[in-house]
Amino acid sequence: VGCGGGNNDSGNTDSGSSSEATDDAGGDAEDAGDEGGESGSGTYAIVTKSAGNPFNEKTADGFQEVIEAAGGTAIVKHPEAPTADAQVSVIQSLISQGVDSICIAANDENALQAALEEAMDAGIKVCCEDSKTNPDSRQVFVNQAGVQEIGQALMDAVLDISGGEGQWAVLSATSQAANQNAWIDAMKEVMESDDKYSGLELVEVAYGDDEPQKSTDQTQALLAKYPDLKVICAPTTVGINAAAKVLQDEKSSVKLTGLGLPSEMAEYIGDDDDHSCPYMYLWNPIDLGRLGAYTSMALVDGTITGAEGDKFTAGDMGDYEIVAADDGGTEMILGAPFKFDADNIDEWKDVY
Amino acid sequence: MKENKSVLKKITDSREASLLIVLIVLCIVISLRSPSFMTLKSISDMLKNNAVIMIMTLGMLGVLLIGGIDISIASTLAFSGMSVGMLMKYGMVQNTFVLFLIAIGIGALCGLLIGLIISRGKVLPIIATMGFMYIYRGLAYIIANSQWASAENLGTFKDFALGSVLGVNNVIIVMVICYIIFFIVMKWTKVGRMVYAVGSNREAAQISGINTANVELMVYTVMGTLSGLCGALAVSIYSSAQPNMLYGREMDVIAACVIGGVSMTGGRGSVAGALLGSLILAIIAKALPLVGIEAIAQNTVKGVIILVVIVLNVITQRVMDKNNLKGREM
Amino acid sequence: MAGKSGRTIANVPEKSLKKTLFCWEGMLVVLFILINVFCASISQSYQFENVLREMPKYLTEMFLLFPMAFILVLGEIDISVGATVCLSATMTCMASNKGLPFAAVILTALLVGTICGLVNGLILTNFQELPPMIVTLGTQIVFRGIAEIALGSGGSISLTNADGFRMIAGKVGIIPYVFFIVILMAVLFSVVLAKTTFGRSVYAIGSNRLAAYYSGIHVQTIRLIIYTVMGFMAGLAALFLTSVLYGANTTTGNGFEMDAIAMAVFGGISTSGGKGRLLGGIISGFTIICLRIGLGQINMNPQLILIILGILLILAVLLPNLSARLNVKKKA
Amino acid sequence: MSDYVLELKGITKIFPGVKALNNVQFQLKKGEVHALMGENGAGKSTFIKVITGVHKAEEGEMFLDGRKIDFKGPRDAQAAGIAAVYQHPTSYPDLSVAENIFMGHEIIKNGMIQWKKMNEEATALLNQLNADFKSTDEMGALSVAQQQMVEIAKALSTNARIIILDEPTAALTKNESEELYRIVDKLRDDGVSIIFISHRFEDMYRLATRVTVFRDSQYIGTYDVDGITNADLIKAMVGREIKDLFPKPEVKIGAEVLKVEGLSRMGYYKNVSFSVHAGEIIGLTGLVGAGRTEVVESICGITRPDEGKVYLEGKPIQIKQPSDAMKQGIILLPEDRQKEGLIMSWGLGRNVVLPTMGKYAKNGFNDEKKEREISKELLEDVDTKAVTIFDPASSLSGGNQQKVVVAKALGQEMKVVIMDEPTKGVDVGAKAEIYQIMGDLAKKGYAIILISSEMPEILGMSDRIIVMCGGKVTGELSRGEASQEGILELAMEKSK
Ligand SMILES: Nc1ncnc2c1ncn2[C@@H]1O[C@H](COP(=O)(O)OP(=O)(O)OP(=O)(O)O)[C@@H](O)[C@H]1O
Ligand SMILES: Nc1ncnc2c1ncn2[C@@H]1O[C@H](COP(=O)(O)OP(=O)(O)OP(=O)(O)O)[C@@H](O)[C@H]1O
Ligand SMILES: [Mg+2]
Ligand SMILES: [Mg+2]
Repeated sequence: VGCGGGNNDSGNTDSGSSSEATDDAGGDAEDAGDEGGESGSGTYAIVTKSAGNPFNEKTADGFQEVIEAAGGTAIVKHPEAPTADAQVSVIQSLISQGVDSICIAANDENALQAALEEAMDAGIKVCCEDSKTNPDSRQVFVNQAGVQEIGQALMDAVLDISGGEGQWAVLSATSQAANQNAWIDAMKEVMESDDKYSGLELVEVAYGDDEPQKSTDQTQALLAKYPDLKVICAPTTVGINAAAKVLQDEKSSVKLTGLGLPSEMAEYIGDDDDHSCPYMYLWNPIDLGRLGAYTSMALVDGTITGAEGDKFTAGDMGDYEIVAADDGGTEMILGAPFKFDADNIDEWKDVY
Repeated sequence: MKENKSVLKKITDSREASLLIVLIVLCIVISLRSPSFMTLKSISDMLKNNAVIMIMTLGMLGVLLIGGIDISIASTLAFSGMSVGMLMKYGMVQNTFVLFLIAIGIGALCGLLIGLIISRGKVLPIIATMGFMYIYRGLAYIIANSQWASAENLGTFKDFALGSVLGVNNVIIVMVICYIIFFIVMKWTKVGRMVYAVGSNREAAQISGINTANVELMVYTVMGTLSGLCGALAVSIYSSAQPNMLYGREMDVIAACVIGGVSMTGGRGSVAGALLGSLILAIIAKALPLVGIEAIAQNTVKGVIILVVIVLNVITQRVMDKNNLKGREM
Repeated sequence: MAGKSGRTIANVPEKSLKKTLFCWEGMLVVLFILINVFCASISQSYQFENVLREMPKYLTEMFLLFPMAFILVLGEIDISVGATVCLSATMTCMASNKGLPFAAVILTALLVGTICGLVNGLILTNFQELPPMIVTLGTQIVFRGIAEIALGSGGSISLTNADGFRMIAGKVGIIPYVFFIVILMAVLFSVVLAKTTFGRSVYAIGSNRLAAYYSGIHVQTIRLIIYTVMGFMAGLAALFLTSVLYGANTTTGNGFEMDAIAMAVFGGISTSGGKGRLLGGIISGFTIICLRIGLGQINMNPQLILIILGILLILAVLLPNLSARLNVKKKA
Repeated sequence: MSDYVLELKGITKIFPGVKALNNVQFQLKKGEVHALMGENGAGKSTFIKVITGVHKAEEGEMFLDGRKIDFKGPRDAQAAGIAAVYQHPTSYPDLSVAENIFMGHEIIKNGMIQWKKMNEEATALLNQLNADFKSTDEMGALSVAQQQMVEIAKALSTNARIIILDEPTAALTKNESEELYRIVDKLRDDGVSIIFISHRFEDMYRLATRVTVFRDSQYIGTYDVDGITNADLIKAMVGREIKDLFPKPEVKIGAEVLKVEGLSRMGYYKNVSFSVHAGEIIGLTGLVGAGRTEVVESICGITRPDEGKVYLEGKPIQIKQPSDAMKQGIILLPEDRQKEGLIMSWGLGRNVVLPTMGKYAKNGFNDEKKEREISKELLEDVDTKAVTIFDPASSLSGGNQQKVVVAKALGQEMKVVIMDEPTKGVDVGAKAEIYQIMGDLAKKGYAIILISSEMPEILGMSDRIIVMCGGKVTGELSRGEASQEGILELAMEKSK
């Protein structure tokens, strides 16, 4: 399994370096660093955002692989619908089963609080991956990439693709999607922060509700409304896919970037005029799942408590430190977003 | 003189005509705010992007005409679309035509099963199709096995939605063909009139020798067939097959019919009405982003427009009835 | 006393044990027990305490089941309730975050729900020609749309102070308060539907609206009341849902209407009106909840659970139909 | 070769719970009009449906031109030249008249329906019947009589050799019936054999040469119409003698109870005024579509009048919906008992107490025990032919259903009872009983409005007769001065 997506990947970390990294955590940590051992024998659950989504599936795969290698039991739970309501039932069920930890990609920041508090009261360790809950309902957030870094990367991509100036637009999921909004805000901040972006004009943030049909409508509307548009940035997998298709089919001069799944976008990525998307970003979901698993295990065996400054070694992924997050909670960052372009897309499209 | 009067009366009397007026007014208002709306390309885009809903509206017309309902269509679509996507992804079938046949076949089987449960098992349509809504969607997820089929996997299949004949997109051609077939069948053939007969008075239809159970079976099978076709179309149009395709969109299809004047108790409705109803919804979807309504308010506006259109329909109907009464001599 | 021709008409209901036991409700009780035995056998965690603990989230849907049963008996349908729950939960959180006393927060939940129900009722009674399904489809989009606007960017709201909600989410021993309230409401609604003139009127309307109207039943008033109560109960559901979520978002209450309808239908309440008893709906509601909890605990694929529910739903209607047909054939 | 075009022997038909036909027989000669009579529920309609293949008989055989036949379904019967106009209209309200006529045997060329040709042929058929509507009109917008005419046109359109008419005159007035007689005569002259079901003796005398009587699902006999008497027939049908068909009691007319003044509703009726006194039976008559039903529906709050006042015992009253009317003591027994009068799936008991259940209820809870007692009493009062009060209304024959509708009105103290066509499709025996009840009510001091299109009934039962035409009251006649001719003249005022 390829795991080179994360830039933190420091190659084959030996066990020695891992005990170094966790020296402040005492005896428990020794065990944890000990490649599995007894600490891995518990039951660890991962709760995804929705079923039937390859990204979520890969995350779960990564999670499962690490847990099982450590001798633990991994439970992968998809909610029945992509809503917080449905995740509540899933969490309740996991509490009943008496799992040791829950690693969750939250469909809503706030609406899982009661359920997750109950879980933590029951002694279950809770961490989030992919999309976080509010600080009260988690111990730590395994962030796939810092908001700031994503904003920076996307903004630079827009700058680069547009050639330094011109109109650009955002095609987002729903106007309420928290992480989308955070990234868009981060992009806006980046744009203000430096003069080199002054030639760029953000004309509209459109929302395609993560529906192919609506995203298509929105893309076509953008093209119709802004004849001088140069770049569309779609930080959502469904949106970028729909937009890529529209642009490529129409052989439009407008180019695209954003966050997308390599397997979905392979057809559209390329440097020439035949392709609508020169490059885009994403992180490695498998690594995300793996880091979630290591974090879960570290939380369960007490290596970390989720407090700022805690450090631990995530198996062969290297050392991680827990830092303060913008929302007042804590998080750890998997790495910078990974760039997919014409050169590497072929090797990634079959992975996820 | 008398002729003129009757022509005028015909227009004010017909629901289709009043819908056409709504449609024209909508178009004018939108074009004023966004001139690009009325271009050929924009309309062609709109038709292509709404073809799936528009085609399924035809099937729903038949279902509603006999007083039934089918809320499983989006699931059937996802199931057939996903099947096609997976067949391509794993390279089992590559031929576009064969894939379309397979999708249509899957849809037809899905519809046939629903029809059997409803017509032979005497299960109420809303219950049966609610059950199948879960079942077919679940099957779509299961055959997907957490995979999507994406543009890359879809090879030449996705080219179907790009191709055109005489400058008209293939998808739109398929849609137009469906509409023409339905128009002819519903208006000019015995089968079509049987559907109306069953919806208008089932008992009478039975007595006059129509096998109502078979008509029911046929209608649901046709609905399923169209959903299956739309599954393949949707995959081709969006170059992507995901198990949650068109989740919840069956309601749009039903709404399109009702806006188009199709009665939910059966017997009333026409292909022209279905066309106008689904066009109105398509235009709303197309226009909301164009005319610059705040994204966050778009759903509310859409809902309000639907409510206003159906209430207006009732009010005009009432005024029309009243005028008719005035005309009656005492 | 006999008629002029001396003919007498019996008026003593024929009571038979066999009939009571073999009615749909009787079957459902058996099914309920079987499913519980089944769940307990497949999942070690399927214990009384756990089941009760997992229940509150599902119980909020039961609040919707009761008035939905009335609406189905009327021969109508309301698919806007999920959206009503969403709007009401949103407003409840907002009221709570404004620092209103908890009593006022409760009132907000109920009031918003009631207003939504009233809107449905007013449209439906003033434009009787319109099918309820399409009207409530329209209001569904609008209610959720308003919630979206209110929630604004982010689409989610969390309680800044959840004390009041923690309180109503409390328990007596291992039994959550909401359980008692559901039972109370179940009794209340069942009795009204089965025993009162109001309930009888609802059946009359659902069986033959015109005849009911000609017999002096206030058809439109009753419809208005029922839709409004539906809204009120959606508000109540929103209140308890908030106590399970400590917040609300744009997807809150998604699909609740279908769940409520499925419970009712599985309980023998026909969507064509005039048929079924709420008791059946309640037993089937608990049956479905237990099945979901049990299958959830063995971590079954959620889509598979939905497929099972879909099959059960169809079989619940299909089997009695088929056996009735066989009986007729046998008799003939 | 047999003498009979159609012959049935030993037919038995069982419905779940009822034996609708028990070993009955029937012979139809070529070119004869054969009346089929019997009480409500005797099995006439069922018999017809067995002939046309709608129902399959459990036992018995059927011969067409002496050849044994076995219809699999209605289509076979159609193909064999048998057409029927069923008792309950089998029309398609949403479709055009032409489509109704040709449903099932559309004119088709190359798989396409020939609308133009179909409309032409439909128009020709309608002209033949002197119809006053077009083949493109929507069926649902026609009056009952007009719809009946379409049904007949439908039977004609198949060029049938045997035409069966199940109570075609039930919804027709005298004039319209005359029109129908003419058509039947013509068909018979053309060699068509006709089975004619009716509860009206005049139909039989006027048309039929032979009459077959069924009673209680059994065959009683076949008689020549020549030489048969009313009394004989009634005895055959009912199994007993009915001395007085119109038992109008001598009642002292009391004070004015209901007064209607200048009532108008646009498009339906205009400036209608009349009054009813206690103990009085008012006959409200006119041609079908004269607006009678609409007037009384407005009085009872089913619809709202545009103008006019209603007074009860001298005081003006506001009635917004039927319950208001009932509170005031006015009740309407609606014309369409299946759609407006009864809940067919419910037991009789529940149906009977539906308007009054609130009265017996305690704090809103139904008192089922009391309801059962009262409904038993009421149903026995009107002598309903039922076994228990739990029998569903759908299991009763038309006449008995009508009695249940009447019973609904008896459960409470009423001042005004309005009966809209209470004897439509009701057999003689039941008719006499309904008249009896009507008389009893008048004796008790009720004011009664009887809407009817049947002359003998109006003349036999009313103290005063009000005639409507085209939505207006065209005259008022006292019992003494009324005659068939006088009424007809007023009823056709407009067309003059
Ligand atoms: N489809 C049916 N299912 C069950 N019972 C039926 C059905 N049709 C008729 N019956 C019963 O069969 C008996 C004969 O009914 P039928 O309609 O033939 O009587 P009829 O002589 O035509 O009476 P009427 O003069 O009122 O029309 C009645 O008891 C009726 O209730
Ligand atoms: N040709 C027609 N087109 C449309 N509606 C008609 C026609 N003829 C009658 N009607 C309907 O019937 C109404 C009056 O009929 P109504 O039923 O009140 O009369 P009626 O004297 O009681 O006749 P019936 O014996 O049919 O009950 C009209 O106002 C109209 O609603
Ligand atoms: Mg009959
Ligand atoms: Mg009338």
